[in-house]
Amino acid sequence: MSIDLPVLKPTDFASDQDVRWCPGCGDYSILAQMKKVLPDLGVRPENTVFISGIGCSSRFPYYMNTYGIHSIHGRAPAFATGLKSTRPDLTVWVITGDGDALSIGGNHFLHAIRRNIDINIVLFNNSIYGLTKGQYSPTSPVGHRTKSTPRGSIDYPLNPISVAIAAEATFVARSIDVHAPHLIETLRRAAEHRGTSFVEVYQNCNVFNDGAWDHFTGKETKDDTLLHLEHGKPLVFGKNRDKGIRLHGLVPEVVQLDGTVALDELLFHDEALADSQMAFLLSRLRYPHFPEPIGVFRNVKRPSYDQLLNDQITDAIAEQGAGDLESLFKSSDTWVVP
Amino acid sequence: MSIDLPVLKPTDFASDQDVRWCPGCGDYSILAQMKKVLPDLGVRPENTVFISGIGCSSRFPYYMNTYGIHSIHGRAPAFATGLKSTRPDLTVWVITGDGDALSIGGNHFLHAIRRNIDINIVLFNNSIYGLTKGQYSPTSPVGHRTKSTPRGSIDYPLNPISVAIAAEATFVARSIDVHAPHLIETLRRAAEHRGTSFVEVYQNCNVFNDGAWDHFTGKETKDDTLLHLEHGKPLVFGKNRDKGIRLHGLVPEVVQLDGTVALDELLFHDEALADSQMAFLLSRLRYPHFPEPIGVFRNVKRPSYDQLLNDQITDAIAEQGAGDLESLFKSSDTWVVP
Amino acid sequence: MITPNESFPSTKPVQQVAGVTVRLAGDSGDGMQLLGTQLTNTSALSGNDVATFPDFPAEIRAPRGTRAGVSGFQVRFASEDIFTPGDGLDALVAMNPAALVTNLADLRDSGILIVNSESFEDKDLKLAKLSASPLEDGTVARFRLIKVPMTSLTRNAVAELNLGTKIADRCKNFFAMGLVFWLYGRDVEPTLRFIDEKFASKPDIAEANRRALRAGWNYGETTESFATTFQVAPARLPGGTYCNVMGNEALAWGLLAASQLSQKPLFLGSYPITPASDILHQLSQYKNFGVRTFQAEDEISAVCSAIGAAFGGSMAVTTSSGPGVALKSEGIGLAVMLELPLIVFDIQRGGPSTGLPTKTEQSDLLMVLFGRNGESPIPVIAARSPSDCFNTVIEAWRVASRFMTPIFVLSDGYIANGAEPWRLPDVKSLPPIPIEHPGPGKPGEAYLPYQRDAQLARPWALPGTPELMHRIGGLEKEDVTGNVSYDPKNHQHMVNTRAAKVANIASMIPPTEVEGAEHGLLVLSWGGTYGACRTAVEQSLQRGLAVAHVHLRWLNPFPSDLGEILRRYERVLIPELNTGHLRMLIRAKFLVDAAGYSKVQGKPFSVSELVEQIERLASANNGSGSAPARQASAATR
Amino acid sequence: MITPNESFPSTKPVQQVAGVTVRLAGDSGDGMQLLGTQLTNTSALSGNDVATFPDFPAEIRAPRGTRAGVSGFQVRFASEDIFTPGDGLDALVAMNPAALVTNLADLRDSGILIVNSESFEDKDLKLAKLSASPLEDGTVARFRLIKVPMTSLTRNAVAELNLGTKIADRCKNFFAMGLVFWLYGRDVEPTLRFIDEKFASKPDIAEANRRALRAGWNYGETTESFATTFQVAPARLPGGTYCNVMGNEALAWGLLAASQLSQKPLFLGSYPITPASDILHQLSQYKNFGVRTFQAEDEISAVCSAIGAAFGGSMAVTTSSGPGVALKSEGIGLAVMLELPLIVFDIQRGGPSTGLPTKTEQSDLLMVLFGRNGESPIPVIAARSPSDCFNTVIEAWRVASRFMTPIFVLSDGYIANGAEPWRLPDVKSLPPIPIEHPGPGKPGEAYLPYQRDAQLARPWALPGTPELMHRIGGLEKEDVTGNVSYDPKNHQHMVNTRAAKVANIASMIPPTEVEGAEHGLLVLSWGGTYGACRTAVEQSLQRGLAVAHVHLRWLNPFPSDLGEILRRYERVLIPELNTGHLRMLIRAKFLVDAAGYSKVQGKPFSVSELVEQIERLASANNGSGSAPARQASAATR
Ligand SMILES: Cc1ncc(C[n+]2csc(CCOP(=O)(O)OP(=O)(O)O)c2C)c(N)n1
Ligand SMILES: Cc1ncc(C[n+]2csc(CCOP(=O)(O)OP(=O)(O)O)c2C)c(N)n1
Ligand code: SF4
Ligand code: SF4
Ligand SMILES: [Mg+2]
Ligand SMILES: [Mg+2]
Repeated sequence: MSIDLPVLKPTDFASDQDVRWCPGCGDYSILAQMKKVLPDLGVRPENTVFISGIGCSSRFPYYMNTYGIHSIHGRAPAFATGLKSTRPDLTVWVITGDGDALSIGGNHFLHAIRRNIDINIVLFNNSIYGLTKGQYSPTSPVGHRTKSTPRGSIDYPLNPISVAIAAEATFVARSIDVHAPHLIETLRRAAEHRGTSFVEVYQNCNVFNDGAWDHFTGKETKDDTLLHLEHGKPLVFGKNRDKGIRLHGLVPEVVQLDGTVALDELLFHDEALADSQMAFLLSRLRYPHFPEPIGVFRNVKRPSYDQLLNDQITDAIAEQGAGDLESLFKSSDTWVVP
Repeated sequence: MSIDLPVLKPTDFASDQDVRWCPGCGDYSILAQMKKVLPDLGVRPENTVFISGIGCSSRFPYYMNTYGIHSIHGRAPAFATGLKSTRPDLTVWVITGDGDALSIGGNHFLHAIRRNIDINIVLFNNSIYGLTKGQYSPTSPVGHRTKSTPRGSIDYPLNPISVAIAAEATFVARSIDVHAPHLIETLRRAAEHRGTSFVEVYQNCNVFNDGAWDHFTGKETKDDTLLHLEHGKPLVFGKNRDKGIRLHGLVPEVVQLDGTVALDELLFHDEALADSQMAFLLSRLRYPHFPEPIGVFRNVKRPSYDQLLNDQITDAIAEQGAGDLESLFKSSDTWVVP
Repeated sequence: MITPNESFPSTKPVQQVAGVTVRLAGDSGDGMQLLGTQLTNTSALSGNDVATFPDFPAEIRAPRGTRAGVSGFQVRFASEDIFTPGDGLDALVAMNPAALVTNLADLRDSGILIVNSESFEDKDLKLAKLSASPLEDGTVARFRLIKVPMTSLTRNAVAELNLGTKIADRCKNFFAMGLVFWLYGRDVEPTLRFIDEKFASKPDIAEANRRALRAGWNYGETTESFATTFQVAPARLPGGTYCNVMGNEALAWGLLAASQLSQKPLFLGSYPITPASDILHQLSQYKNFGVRTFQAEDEISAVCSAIGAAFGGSMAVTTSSGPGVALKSEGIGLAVMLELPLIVFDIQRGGPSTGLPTKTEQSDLLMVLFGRNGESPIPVIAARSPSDCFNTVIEAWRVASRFMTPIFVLSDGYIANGAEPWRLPDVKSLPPIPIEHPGPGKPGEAYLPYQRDAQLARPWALPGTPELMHRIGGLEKEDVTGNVSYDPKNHQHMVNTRAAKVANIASMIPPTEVEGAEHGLLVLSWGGTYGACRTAVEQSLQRGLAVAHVHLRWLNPFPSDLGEILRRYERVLIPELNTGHLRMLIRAKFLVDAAGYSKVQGKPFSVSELVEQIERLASANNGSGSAPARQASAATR
Repeated sequence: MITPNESFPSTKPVQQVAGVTVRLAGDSGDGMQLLGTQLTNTSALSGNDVATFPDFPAEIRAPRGTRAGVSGFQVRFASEDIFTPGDGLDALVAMNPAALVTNLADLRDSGILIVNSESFEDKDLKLAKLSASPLEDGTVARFRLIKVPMTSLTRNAVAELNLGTKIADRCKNFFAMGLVFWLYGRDVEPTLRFIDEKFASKPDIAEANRRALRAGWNYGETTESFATTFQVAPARLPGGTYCNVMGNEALAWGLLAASQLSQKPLFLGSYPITPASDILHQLSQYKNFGVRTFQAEDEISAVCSAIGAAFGGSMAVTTSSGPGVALKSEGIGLAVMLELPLIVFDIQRGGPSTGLPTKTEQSDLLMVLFGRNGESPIPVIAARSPSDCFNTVIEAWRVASRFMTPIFVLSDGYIANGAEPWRLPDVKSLPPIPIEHPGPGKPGEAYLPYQRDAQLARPWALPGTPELMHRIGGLEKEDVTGNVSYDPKNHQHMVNTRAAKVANIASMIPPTEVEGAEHGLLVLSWGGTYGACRTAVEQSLQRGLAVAHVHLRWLNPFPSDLGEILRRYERVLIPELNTGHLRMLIRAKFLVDAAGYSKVQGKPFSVSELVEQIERLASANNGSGSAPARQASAATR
């Protein structure tokens, strides 16, 4: 679609502000990949808006040469809902963190997703509160020792993908800060989806939670710890693609593809399945018991909130005619004083 | 367990306040059943606390002769968390509505459940805002015409059971206001579970959303529209128990038990399954495509937040000794001025 | 206009009166609100000035017959123009014992008391927690009691239709209506029309109600209980077309008008709460006006969504009441920093906390002024009556869009649910609200979103405009560029600038109107107490007291001439339905020893109590004048 | 105590000085905060009075070498007792160009400027957005510049350990420390001890740091750059055992003490936010004191969980800063209605909105007083210095538990992160905080949760107590019974009672201390500006001006003797780090024409600017005295 538009470069989306994340922060890579994706979407910078909450990740909009709001903690989806409902012509991105989206912002996250407002939510999950210097977050594992949990966290973590699916999400995906090509592809697909697209990105906070995702990024380990979801394909993983996921009733199990198991016994991924139990089941696959899926978990069609809202406006005008104050006022019992 | 305690009667739990719900409101039945359950739990009224938010349903605590807080809109789980964390000796109930728990209170609902704080949350779901006189709620169906949606709601509804399960719930159940014995049994089991117990109760608001659940309460229909979940039993329903639920891959289907299908081909309910996908799948069964499950969806063990918190206190004292101010102050670099 | 004489001519002698105050009280199920609305509209249609005050029970439907379940509707109709629904009642209609005992206190001596004599059985008394019947035990001695066996009379009236007693009894309110209409010579035609429309689908119900109405009318005409009927001549209102509006209705219409005058699509982000919900309900019906209503998951989302819409170029509005407004504090603080136009409504109710949701109060003023972290100045404007909401809203949007600022509009439960006649404006003649957005910028040239105009307003650049891309946020921003800045001097400058911008609004406020004496006592009021204060001052003037009245529409900034006016008077009295919010602001700013009259009872002021206060101070004023002003209180311990 | 002479005897001439103000500035990575803390503690240990002012960058770690990344730590140590970290700097250590240019303005003429000469390469200048080196272009002409090739000197010092340059360079701050310690004759022993502990697991790193420290010391001793060292004699502090405390630390300790004195387990419901987070961190380490800390999902849950804990009988606390406090408004309003004890902390930061999170301000006062719907009175107390937090917290809990009310405790970023010596209290001698709970009630007898005592406090009945079962909530309650009540008179009575209860707290406030002259100008201050105001007044008194100082600990209620004191003075000056919050309250309540001095720059007052203001008014005071007081402002446009 971008062909008939003046071609844009990543630099066209870079603002003049110096980037102020810690050296080595995973946010840099996400920023870089985003700048690479946007030119391909055929959307001009002036028609693109980035809205964030508060957190290191939420500094993101300042670095984009687009319109943007660095709003308040946890509320970005609400701002985005108001903007997109009234300006469906704009492409709206929400940039958020694990604390911003799932702790203080959990409710807006749920409701944006269930309404299926046409925005793209990118959650930078570093399993820590970065900006406030290292308290545990809703995605921190039990036992995690942080400034606020010297004896280890006792809060059972939330699974962002599971929550999004239960909130009736129409597009859910996961990627990793340093897996550039995969992240680019994931962001692109999120942008193309109409309705709320949710992308969880594993992001390394090298200052307060360094190495949280090493097992997924390590050259040695990543092939065995990650499961690349491909629509219509069986769930196969491993350096030599010699392992697969099979269902035993409703319980998934890892099987060796050593010839004793046929490919078609494996679970096949169907991101377009109307029912959400497949996507949910995939979201339950967690390291170390299973490889963790990355890619698109779910991608189904449902009219977006902004579309339905604006349709009602159009219908109302079609049925009742464009509103006229004079006649509205007169429509109630009136009387004349000479 | 109640034997060695003075026997309590339902009336022991009734306060002296006149009940002020609309005549015919489903809340009356829930109140009646709750009063019947409590005496069997062996917990004295003075050790029982009801905490609610705001809404018709949230008037509940005033009618109970226990301790209670009629708090603010949507926040009941937060009050309950503070109370139970500091007073594990108390039995704490949260009474809430579909708006109170899922709209303004969605975030506290999520986090109370994922922490598995030992409280019992009873959600009166009438799919409407009762107290504010009839706006649609997060459980109202798309197209629902209410005071605030003259052209029909465009918000895709939340499934409270699905959301609770995705929030890592350890106990999830559903019942119906007028099915007295079933409601009593469900409340009893919720009370017995350690950790957050979540019970959704279909409740009729005969003023602003009358008949929302008729198909589940109607003598004629209820056997075909409801699926009674029983641990370890196959999913069978119908007036003559002649229908069942079978899995086709991950997709459930209704089958006639006309002899062509053997019972053991059906899906068997296992409320204790560690993985939550079974419970989630059951939560996706919705009328009219499927009968809707009532009873216990999920019931697993996980240490409760209050228990873990108080264990850390005990351990700390055991390891460091009871805190002593004198030595704490002295522990930092000090000097003496003569 | 059909006059009573043409429709149901009454043969009894007619007594001319200047005005009448009637209250209809019964079970929330008894349809008192409907009865009251009909009486109001009919009176308005017959040219009276009217003012109403509905009083709902807190519960949706408390058990029948209980005190908690009593629903009341007070209406005053008069031949002079009036500003309040009246103090003492000339007549009270009580459908059951609970309604009687909870309302009797307001009925003036020898006032007319109409009761349904058949609803005073033992069971009814028990429900009302009464041991003896107030009709027998002397409770009602001071009044002109008229016992009407409404139940059986209504049943008889509709018997032929044999609909069963349950439905028949539902017609009781129309019987009562007929009786009241007869008593005050009201035209029944509009109500008959109303019945036809409302029950179009149920013709037999419609017929039953019609018969009940007639039966009630005939009862008044035929029985001996009533010697005379009362006639209230039309009021001398300015010429024009009128309709009867409730506050929240006028408010919604004002928003529609502002939206059209500024050619900005209206966006409402709201979460239901009494008494603000009706604004959401009403606006959600105006989709053909391009109005987008968003019922948010909570108030935080409501205000934030509105800010998002404002960024996109909509006329953004958010509505709520006390507890919800408190939740919006943080979001509103961001709007102050972003300097985007946004209208925030607080339809005040009784507080603190959940308080008295269905009652009225003015106790949110200091919250809307100061309830945000940091230095966060916001203009505040308050409506003074139901119909005044219309112009208040238009003015609010004119200022918010001109100065690029969030603005608070205050109303209250009394205004929101009260009704009064409103002269329809000539829509074409309403002055437009011009709003400009900067056009495309120059490639490569950085856009300056915080470069201000003479009024210190920043430009409203909309997403979609080429080369105006910019980022705004809650961190302090650098002057002109809007970039994040931690520079101390810049922070001071921005704090001062945001304050100066709001102060500049005073330049748009017309000179303050002073009613009454040039010296002596000045009564200073704001918001929904306008009617009571104005009436009290007029009455006091008639009694020859040196008293004047100033009613503030703007609470922030104050009109520039206010200080000078205050100094002209020896004493200042500030009556408020709170513990003295405006009083504190006035004393701090102008160092005048303003006295306060405080009432926090969930009820509006009565004219008489204000007159009393005025006399107290006005006379003290003739005396030493040096008596220290004290905060009087309506408290009775 | 080891004196410098015993450890590393310096052979150079020693110059005695009364006090010294030093600022250490470098990259956030350079360990300036550590260096500063060591210098502070060592000075305290050697008997000086000390005051510190750390200044963090807003970003966690802004890119190396940039201005945004500069982290500073200012410490003043003196032989007299001091109340501020000082205005002008006697010495500035700048580890790079960015640190130099962002801090140079505060260095007094001919002050000592120590720089790492090897960090002024072109690349460094570029990072600091400088075209020329400030060392060459005359920028530093007015100062005593001492260029030290710290990088290579440090590398040499640790060369033998061959750890690689990366690690070697990390020791630079210890080299700088050694140099500063030498310059001011500080004892290096404690720091050597500190190094041993901190790097116990990494002996070679420890050794490297030790060598760097010595190298720095020797450099001072051997090079010609320094003619003399400076000696600051011990201060004459009251006898006792001292330690150095930061505000948030003293606050956490005060909470522990209050919890033990009242025998109530401490519960903290909190959500992290700068600059309050450290309180959560600290308390979470005191589990062996029975402290339960709950990191909530948001501030609303934080305050609500605390209220739940209070209902259960805990000492309930919630901590936050501006934006978080705004979110708690609704919950706090409920606490007012429930009348449960609760301590709410607002560690103020720069606003509005997200504002300047790492900077200090006093601009939340009006929010905590009025930021709730309805009539919602709450007592407010403010700490005046880091160590004062300890007693303030104990007093707050004494009042909250005695009067059954939520209470606000105000601190700010300056107090929270600042440090000063604190004389350890004799824990045994701290007066207990008696708290009573009603015992079991009588069967069948309804419990009366809102029956009040002489002070109007209601009983604190705990769940678990037989026959005291009761329900509380946010709807207005009936006097005595606590049942829901919509009765108008009852509402008025309860509104008045809640206000009267808070007013009664004045009876517990000791007589106000007035420092200085009996007449003339009164400087009225509150919160963290105590030190600057007190010092400024003392200096002005020494200059013979008629000026006095009153510092308010209680902002609501005011001490009962305040009005009388205010009237004794011709002029009143209220300096605040806001636009005049206290000033408004004082003018409104006492009708005194108080002048304000307002500074909103995210920075504390300097003593000199206050002295200037005092002179302005004190002299005006000798003159006509009738000049209208105006709100001065530190703004420079
Ligand atoms: C209302 C409010 N509460 C708290 C804060 C403090 N705060 C800022 S960011 C943050 C959490 C950041 O964590 P996350 O969302 O994971 O973002 P990250 O910094 O890790 O990218 C908190 C608690 C705030 N700014 N506003
Ligand atoms: C902060 C706040 N916002 C809004 C309201 C108004 N309000 C009270 S109850 C309610 C919703 C009630 O719906 P639900 O929770 O389903 O309870 P129900 O009345 O249906 O039992 C609302 C919006 C309030 N009391 N407080
Ligand atoms: S603190 Fe962590 S998340 Fe924040 S910028 Fe630094 S590395 Fe990145
Ligand atoms: S409004 Fe509905 S939910 Fe509320 S009391 Fe009446 S019937 Fe029940
Ligand atoms: Mg994070
Ligand atoms: Mg409901």
